Amino acid sequence: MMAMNPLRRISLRLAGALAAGLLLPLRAFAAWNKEAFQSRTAADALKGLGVAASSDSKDIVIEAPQIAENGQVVPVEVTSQLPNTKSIAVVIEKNPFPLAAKFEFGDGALPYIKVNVKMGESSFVRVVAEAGGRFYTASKEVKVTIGGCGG
Amino acid sequence: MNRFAVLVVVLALGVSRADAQDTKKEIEKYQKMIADSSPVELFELQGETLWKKRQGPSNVSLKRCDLGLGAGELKGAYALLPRHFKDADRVMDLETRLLHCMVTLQGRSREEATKRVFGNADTPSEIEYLSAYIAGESRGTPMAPGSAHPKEAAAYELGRKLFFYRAGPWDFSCASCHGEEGKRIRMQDLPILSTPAAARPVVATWPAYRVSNSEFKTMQWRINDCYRQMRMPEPNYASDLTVAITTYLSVTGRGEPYRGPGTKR
Amino acid sequence: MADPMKIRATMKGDLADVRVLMVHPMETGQRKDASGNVVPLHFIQQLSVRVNGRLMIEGQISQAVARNPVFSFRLKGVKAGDSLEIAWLDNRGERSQSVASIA
Amino acid sequence: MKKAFKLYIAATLAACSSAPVSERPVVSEAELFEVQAVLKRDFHARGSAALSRLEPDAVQQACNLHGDGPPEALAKALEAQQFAAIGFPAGSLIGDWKRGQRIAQSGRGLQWSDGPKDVAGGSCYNCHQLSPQEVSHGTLGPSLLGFGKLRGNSPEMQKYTYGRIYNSKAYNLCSQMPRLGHSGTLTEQQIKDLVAYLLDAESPVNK
Repeated sequence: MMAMNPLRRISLRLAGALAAGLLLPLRAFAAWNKEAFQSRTAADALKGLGVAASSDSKDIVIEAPQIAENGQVVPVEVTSQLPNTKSIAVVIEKNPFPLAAKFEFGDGALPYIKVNVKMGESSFVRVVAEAGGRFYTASKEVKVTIGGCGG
Repeated sequence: MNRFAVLVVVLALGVSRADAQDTKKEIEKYQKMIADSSPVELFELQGETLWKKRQGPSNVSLKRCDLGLGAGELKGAYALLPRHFKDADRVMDLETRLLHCMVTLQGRSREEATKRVFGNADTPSEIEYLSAYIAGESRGTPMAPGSAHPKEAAAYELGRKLFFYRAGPWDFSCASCHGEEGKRIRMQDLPILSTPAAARPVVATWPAYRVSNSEFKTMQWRINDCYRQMRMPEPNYASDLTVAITTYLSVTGRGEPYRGPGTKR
Repeated sequence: MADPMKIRATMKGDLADVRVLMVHPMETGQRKDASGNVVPLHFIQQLSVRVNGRLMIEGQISQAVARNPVFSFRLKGVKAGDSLEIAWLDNRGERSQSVASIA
Repeated sequence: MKKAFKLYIAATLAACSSAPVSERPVVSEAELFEVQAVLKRDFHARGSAALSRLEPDAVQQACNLHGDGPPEALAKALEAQQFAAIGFPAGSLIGDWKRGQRIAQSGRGLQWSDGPKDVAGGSCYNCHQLSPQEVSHGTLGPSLLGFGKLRGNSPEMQKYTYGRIYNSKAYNLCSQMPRLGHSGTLTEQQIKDLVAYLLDAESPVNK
């Protein structure tokens, strides 16, 4: 193919860029909740999220392994059956920074999330969901052990 | 060096003596959950890029590398390895064959091509990416490593002897750990690799991504790291010895449809 | 890496199962690299999920999320062919955006 | 006590017989030399792991030649030779069980990845259960839970435990347990600390 004329080359590159999503409008994000994420205790993290009080609820289903062979990758799957759940936060009580993630669901999104988290040691994984202007919570213990030949 | 010990604290006190059986069930549930959400696809994608990338003094890609089914043919090629290659008159596993193509097609020196064959979580090695991609192209194909050619039969026989050969200051052979039913090191179950039933699922899922250190591992690494823990000197990369062991394991586990690259602990 | 994000979105009945794989080291600032010096804090802080440009999910995460993060979401009221866009921003201001159509 | 002690030894020997393996090839002496030649050709030294480690000794030669089941006379002769080389320290063989626990947990020692400053461990938890608290233990070796509580810590039992750790092949020629003292992995004091971890009433193993 003889040298591509510059115009054609530019238009090809534009098409490629569009496909790769580079030309999408730059997405703005709300400020990262520094206070909550940098809290060193679960209680402070919840305060940082504006959670004054929360009641235990069986309508928050946490699927997580009882024993994780190592703390680098611990899959946590959360489903909220509370009507019009607005957000789900995942707090790992014994982590140096307990708040791991918080997701806000607009209409069209189910209150469900699956994410792999890191755990420094065996700990309770606590979930706080906001629904109908009130906060609900549930937790599950995950034990972290040494796997493999530990050598 | 032991990243586990640094990051992971075992709950020393207050753990009720979990019955070993349900501990094992829980670990299996954990392994299934991590396999579902594994980033191993990313390694296959990067491997495809490297397969097509022009490299070396000859400035060509690996697309003309013959993995046994003809130049550039990838579909199902991995499942037929290790096998004998006429051009080199040698039995080769995937990594040995890739190295051969890097040297013969791309004109790279063996020394340069093997400078960094085992990567890490930050920068995986070229051959790890390539292994992920090429292995992925055999998904669904039953493993059928070479065994008819005299050199293939010899490699199998040598591999079998090596599997049971005890050496080094700790007198270990592969069979010391992979020789008896239902045994484990720490929480790690040890398949009896000398029997088809145990070898098949292993052979069908290597090479693999390891979640514990976010690293992609190949068979050459697996053999290398076993010998390290057996307190032996280091095996030469892609040597006849390593290919013989892989031949023995692959032939023992043949017939299983390949379903890797896998995701392991 | 070739593709910093890999999205798979498929309709299951009237729900869309979304799975996204992000390439990111998610450094905690506690780890030392091979030559022994500390690898600084480097992690994705925010991500967003949009369908046909409309915001569906906004997430804020920390370094406690595992390396090469994998997220799963479920969406309703969407159909095959809709354009699904996922974007993230990390603590160094680096960004990534990717688009996939729902299968 | 003497008779019970002997009975105990016989029982343990049976339990620690070499691992039953399947499809193990019968190899001639010539074939062993071929394998050794391949090892010398396809290995290289790295860190503390020198090529000399590939030189087989009489024990390895006997176990490799006879598929871990050497003839009685040969086994007894080699076991006696290994036993004679143990060199038991005088006095009490019970050290500090707290140090012993760390040694039992550590997988370091003689690997090319171990640095000169790394202290060697016994890798005991890789293969054995010892204290009830440690869930992550191996099962290649028998459980040693309550080892001292069951057997007491008579001088004979201290000597047996010390010798078994120092060189397990002195008691059962083709045992899979490494010769931790004989191979230079653990020091005399480290083995005494492991003996304490197994026999001391205060050790969690015996709680």
